[in-house]
Amino acid sequence: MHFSDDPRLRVDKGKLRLKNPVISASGTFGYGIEMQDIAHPEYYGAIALKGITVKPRAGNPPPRIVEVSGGIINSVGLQNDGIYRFVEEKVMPLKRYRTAIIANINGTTADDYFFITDKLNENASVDYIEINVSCPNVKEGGVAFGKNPKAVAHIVKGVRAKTNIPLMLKLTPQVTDIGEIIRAAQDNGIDIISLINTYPAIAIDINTRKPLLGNIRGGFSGPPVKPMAINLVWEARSATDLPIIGMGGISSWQDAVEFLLAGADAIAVGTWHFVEPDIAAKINEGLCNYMDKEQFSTLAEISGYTWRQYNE
Amino acid sequence: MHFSDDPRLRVDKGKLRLKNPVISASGTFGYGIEMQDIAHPEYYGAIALKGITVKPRAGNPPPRIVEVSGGIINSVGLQNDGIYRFVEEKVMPLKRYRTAIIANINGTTADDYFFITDKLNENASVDYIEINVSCPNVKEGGVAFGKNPKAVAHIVKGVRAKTNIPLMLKLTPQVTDIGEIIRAAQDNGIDIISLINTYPAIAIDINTRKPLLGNIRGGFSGPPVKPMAINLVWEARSATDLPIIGMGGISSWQDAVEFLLAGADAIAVGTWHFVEPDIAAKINEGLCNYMDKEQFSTLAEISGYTWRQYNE
Amino acid sequence: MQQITASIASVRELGSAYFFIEACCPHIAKHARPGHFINVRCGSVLLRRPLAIFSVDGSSIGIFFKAQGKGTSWLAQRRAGEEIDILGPLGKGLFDENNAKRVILVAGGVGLAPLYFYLKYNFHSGAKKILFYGARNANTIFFQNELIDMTDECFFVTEDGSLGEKGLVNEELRRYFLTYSPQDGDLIMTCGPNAMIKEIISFAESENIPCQVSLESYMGCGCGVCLSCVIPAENPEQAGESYFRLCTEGPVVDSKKIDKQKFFNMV
Amino acid sequence: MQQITASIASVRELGSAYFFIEACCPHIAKHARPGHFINVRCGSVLLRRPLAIFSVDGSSIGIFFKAQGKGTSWLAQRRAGEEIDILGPLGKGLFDENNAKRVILVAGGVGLAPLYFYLKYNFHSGAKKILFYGARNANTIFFQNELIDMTDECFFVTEDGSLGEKGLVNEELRRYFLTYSPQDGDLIMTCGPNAMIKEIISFAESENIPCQVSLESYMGCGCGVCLSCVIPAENPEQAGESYFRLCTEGPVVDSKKIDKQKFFNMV
Ligand SMILES: Cc1cc2nc3c(=O)[nH]c(=O)nc-3n(C[C@H](O)[C@H](O)[C@H](O)COP(=O)(O)OP(=O)(O)OC[C@H]3O[C@@H](n4cnc5c(N)ncnc54)[C@H](O)[C@@H]3O)c2cc1C
Ligand SMILES: Cc1cc2nc3c(=O)[nH]c(=O)nc-3n(C[C@H](O)[C@H](O)[C@H](O)COP(=O)(O)OP(=O)(O)OC[C@H]3O[C@@H](n4cnc5c(N)ncnc54)[C@H](O)[C@@H]3O)c2cc1C
Ligand SMILES: Cc1cc2nc3c(=O)[nH]c(=O)nc-3n(C[C@H](O)[C@H](O)[C@H](O)COP(=O)(O)O)c2cc1C
Ligand SMILES: Cc1cc2nc3c(=O)[nH]c(=O)nc-3n(C[C@H](O)[C@H](O)[C@H](O)COP(=O)(O)O)c2cc1C
Ligand code: FES
Ligand code: FES
Repeated sequence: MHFSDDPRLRVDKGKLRLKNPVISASGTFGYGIEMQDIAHPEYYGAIALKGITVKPRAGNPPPRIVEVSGGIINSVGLQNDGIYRFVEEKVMPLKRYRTAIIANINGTTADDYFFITDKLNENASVDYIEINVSCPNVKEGGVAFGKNPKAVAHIVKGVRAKTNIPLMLKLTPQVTDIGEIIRAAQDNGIDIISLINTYPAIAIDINTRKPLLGNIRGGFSGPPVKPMAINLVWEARSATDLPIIGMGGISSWQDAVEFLLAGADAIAVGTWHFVEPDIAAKINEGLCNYMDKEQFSTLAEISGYTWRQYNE
Repeated sequence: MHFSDDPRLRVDKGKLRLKNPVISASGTFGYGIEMQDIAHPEYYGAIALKGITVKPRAGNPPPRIVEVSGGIINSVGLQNDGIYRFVEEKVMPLKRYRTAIIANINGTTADDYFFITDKLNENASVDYIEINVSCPNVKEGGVAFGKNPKAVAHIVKGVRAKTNIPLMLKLTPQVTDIGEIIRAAQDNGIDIISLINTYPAIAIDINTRKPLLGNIRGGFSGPPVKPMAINLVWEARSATDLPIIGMGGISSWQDAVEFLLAGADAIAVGTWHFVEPDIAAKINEGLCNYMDKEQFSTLAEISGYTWRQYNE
Repeated sequence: MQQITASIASVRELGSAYFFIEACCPHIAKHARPGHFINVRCGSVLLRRPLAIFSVDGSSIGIFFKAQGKGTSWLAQRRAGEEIDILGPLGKGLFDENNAKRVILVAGGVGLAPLYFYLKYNFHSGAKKILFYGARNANTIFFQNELIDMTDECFFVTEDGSLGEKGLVNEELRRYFLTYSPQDGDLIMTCGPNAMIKEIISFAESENIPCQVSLESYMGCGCGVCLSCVIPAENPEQAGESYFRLCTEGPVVDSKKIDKQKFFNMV
Repeated sequence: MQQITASIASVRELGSAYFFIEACCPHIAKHARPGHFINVRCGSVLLRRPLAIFSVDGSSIGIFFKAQGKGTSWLAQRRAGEEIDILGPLGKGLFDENNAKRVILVAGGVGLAPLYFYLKYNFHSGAKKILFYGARNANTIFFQNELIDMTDECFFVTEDGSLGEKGLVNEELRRYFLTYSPQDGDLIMTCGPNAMIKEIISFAESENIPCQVSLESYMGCGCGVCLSCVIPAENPEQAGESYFRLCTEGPVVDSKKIDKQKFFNMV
């Protein structure tokens, strides 16, 4: 049996039910099958597909990625083919694998979110909908919604009204009080909290005196954001009992454990896919060994362990 | 002539007048004289002293510092001897050096800030007062004020009423909209904006399952935060014409230039003091060489250069 | 596509910060075609660095690169017997001579890499092969004998005239065609700095010569999942296709596929 | 205090991941006193790593350390002729025998370093010197001949009994004093793991023997500016003095200065 299928790794909290806690973060694993030679979709508890919008989007002008300070800044800007081609072309090819599918949905208006949800609900082809209100790389909507509890409440409520598919909310770290956003979402029917998206960031070439990214600003991710992400997971755990998907800078099974101890129920890997494409398998293996060594028999015992020492 | 005294490096914008743009960030250079054998106070345009409070403070339980993800998390918690011993014991010894002195003031109530300002105003021994509303390491006040525009307005207004000493506001990066905080401060008489303080962060030891810091949470700083800090300087520049002191992860003269291009008028070095104590001298030297090479004759031409390309 | 910890068979310092490394990776060696690249993990640098496959020898592949920054400098310091972590072969758009009768190859600097592989791989093909290889000076024109062997005509061009013609490789190409005008069945293949590529493409398109170009861009994954490496596309069918991924639709593309105006503005 | 790029004179691997390095730094060598430490930049690790000065030989100093994590492992891989960036000498609280008649030194593992320096530095002093040096096993008891030479009595203690007495060094100390009871003019100096230090301090204080202890803590600057390295203080005059900086008020402090309850809870 592959580690990824070890029953001890099952996640079963509220609406979050996964065979293992490792998720591919949206935008960093395409549509799940591109890298199957080296990173098989079935290594994952779930795969979050690249963010989609109602209409096709060109995305931002390149360069779209730059490596700085031990991490990367990206400004992809939600390039995608739109919802109409999504189910047929992106979801279907992944359906035959034993992994859950998460659609990451985006909008420049609240109605965009509702519209996409309608479409996804019609054919019920995805297992989860992740409402992305935290993309720093689009001019309208995106993170502007995620910073505003009222907008979050409105969008979550509207999406909830359209579907019974379990709903995740993807949060931006760039807020004053993440608890406020979480409560606004929870009051309106969100099922799962997913955090963090990238930090707004800029890098400038001092010789050309131009920003390194075509779009000036991008989103910072990778190992450097981990300690801040752990803090936000801790804060999220303090704000809600909902299942939490923790991410931001995970590059090893040790990092995954740290997120779990801080309060995450599952974790997602983003940037590190580019460095070690087989990271999901490695994390699952590491988690199994950790559970052996530390005599944990369920993942739930690890989730929030440290948080509970100081909060119960 | 030492590079630090090169007249081209002078900063002269609004109330910010320094012989060169390099400042020691509060809390990372003690009271300015401890390291004079290797980092002479006169290398600096200004020295921001360790944060002070009305009464002496014990600070947080150790461990207070931990190295993670290429940066550090600290939870010093404003250990200091209080305002009464401050001027005599901390400011006076530094007075004989040709550098500006910045008092970094902190409070658990707004009145604390007013009280300290009164004391500082009485003997007018410091050149600037930096109102720190962004310390993540104290239970009351600190960053709680800095996240709330109303609290910021109230504190700045009260402090302003007490003194003509130029006032800086030290901002936390952990806010939804830094412009909102800046405007609240500007409307109430702030002279200079200083950013960023540290990011709230947590690190957990997966073997002991305990946080690595005695105080659980600390503030993240050092090279990893730079791209996010550059973004916030850019946003601050978009929100105000006041002089801006940029900091967060500066470890070289190249980093300093990047902050200037993004909109800073001066810069501060924090964490990197622990790595290269003579960093201030190196930055001033690097800036002079850069100005030669790129044919800049004043620092003001560099400040905001890149920002202006996209905003004017 | 495979991720492999490959043992380094040899490292040759070619001078002027250029290096040639051979690494043992049977699967990649077996499937490699001209245009394919690998993505190499370079020490403490985060993102892998893309490098064209330069040659295949049995179960080893060769790479030819210049130590530019942190990543390639790390690579340059490897020694035989050490291991490197490689992802490859990557890329789907490859150099493809099809039924071309005369293939004109234009290489600038390390842009020689995929073209060298093309020449070696298609040594016995029917097409006539003419190479223009430009570099700063004589010290940075490598593999001269092999290149002369593998081509029908071979022109070296250096900026200072220290070897071959003096000037830029695109000028030399233009001069050549002034004498020997374009023919049916001509095909240009090119790889090199963007300034050069720009000239080559305009020339090829103005003369109606099909042109395959191997481009570069900042890459995240190299495998099509991150959408970082994109190039502006000519005549996209819809907005989602305004940019194409260089890593999976390239790195070699028909020049017609590129929105030249946008692309050259960008670089 | 000086920051210097010091050339490494020699690197000795002592076995079991213990190393001895000598580096040339005349200023530091000249001013070094027992208890002083240096702060070493260790490759790509951010914070400098504090290490006690173990010995001084002409214009060189010696350090004796165990490769524990990233920083010390990097250091262990240095070679003679390479350079390291050192800050030192650091510390103000030092080992000081004053008018002690009998100095009892208790070392655990690499905690030997400052005590070794004390012994060497004070070789000709009037005090009688008795060393208790504990380690896991015979392989990790180093410098045996030198230590025997420099002391009046020298006890090696190993956890597995493979050299000297079997057990823990604090037990051995206690046993010694059962036979030879404390005298006026006794002074204990100790450095080692916290578990050991705890025992030594309780013993010393219960017997009313003055005790100088060299502590460790996480350090930021090593120079007194960051307030990271603090230790809980006994009887602070005011809140601002509840903790003292180990880097400038230590690393050697009188055990009476430490709030033992807090400190041992913490470590
Ligand atoms: C498909 C492809 C094939 C290539 N083949 C070769 C080759 O055969 N030989 C060769 O010498 N070079 C080749 N390059 C260029 C090579 O990838 C860069 O020189 C290398 O990435 C520089 O990395 P660095 O860390 O040394 O330099 P850095 O200091 O990181 O950057 C120097 C420059 O390299 C480029 N670069 C940096 N990171 C990336 C990245 N992730 N993706 C793409 N470009 C980047 C940028 O233009 C940057 O300005 C190829 C590039 C691509 C895209
Ligand atoms: C004043 C003083 C003198 C010392 N003298 C010696 C000596 O002579 N020989 C010797 O082998 N060791 C000595 N140490 C301990 C030595 O500093 C640590 O072993 C070293 O810092 C570990 O770094 P690392 O990167 O190898 O390990 P890491 O993996 O970073 O950490 C391993 C452990 O080392 C300690 N540590 C890490 N960073 C620091 C830091 N910045 N400051 C203090 N401790 C840290 C922590 O307890 C940590 O758990 C001394 C420490 C102090 C404070
Ligand atoms: C290239 C790239 C593209 C991304 N695209 C999306 C996206 O479409 N939707 C989304 O919610 N998050 C997107 N993200 C954010 C990631 O899903 C993740 O939240 C973030 O990168 C932090 O995790 P990491 O540090 O492990 O990368 C993207 C990140 C990267 C690096
Ligand atoms: C050990 C330590 C102590 C600090 N103490 C203070 C303080 O007392 N007052 C304050 O405003 N900022 C304090 N800071 C924040 C720094 O002044 C600075 O804003 C931050 O570290 C970011 O800059 P850097 O990345 O260059 O360190 C402290 C930072 C560190 C690392
Ligand atoms: S590099 Fe990631 S899609 Fe091309
Ligand atoms: S290590 Fe900075 S004050 Fe002691």
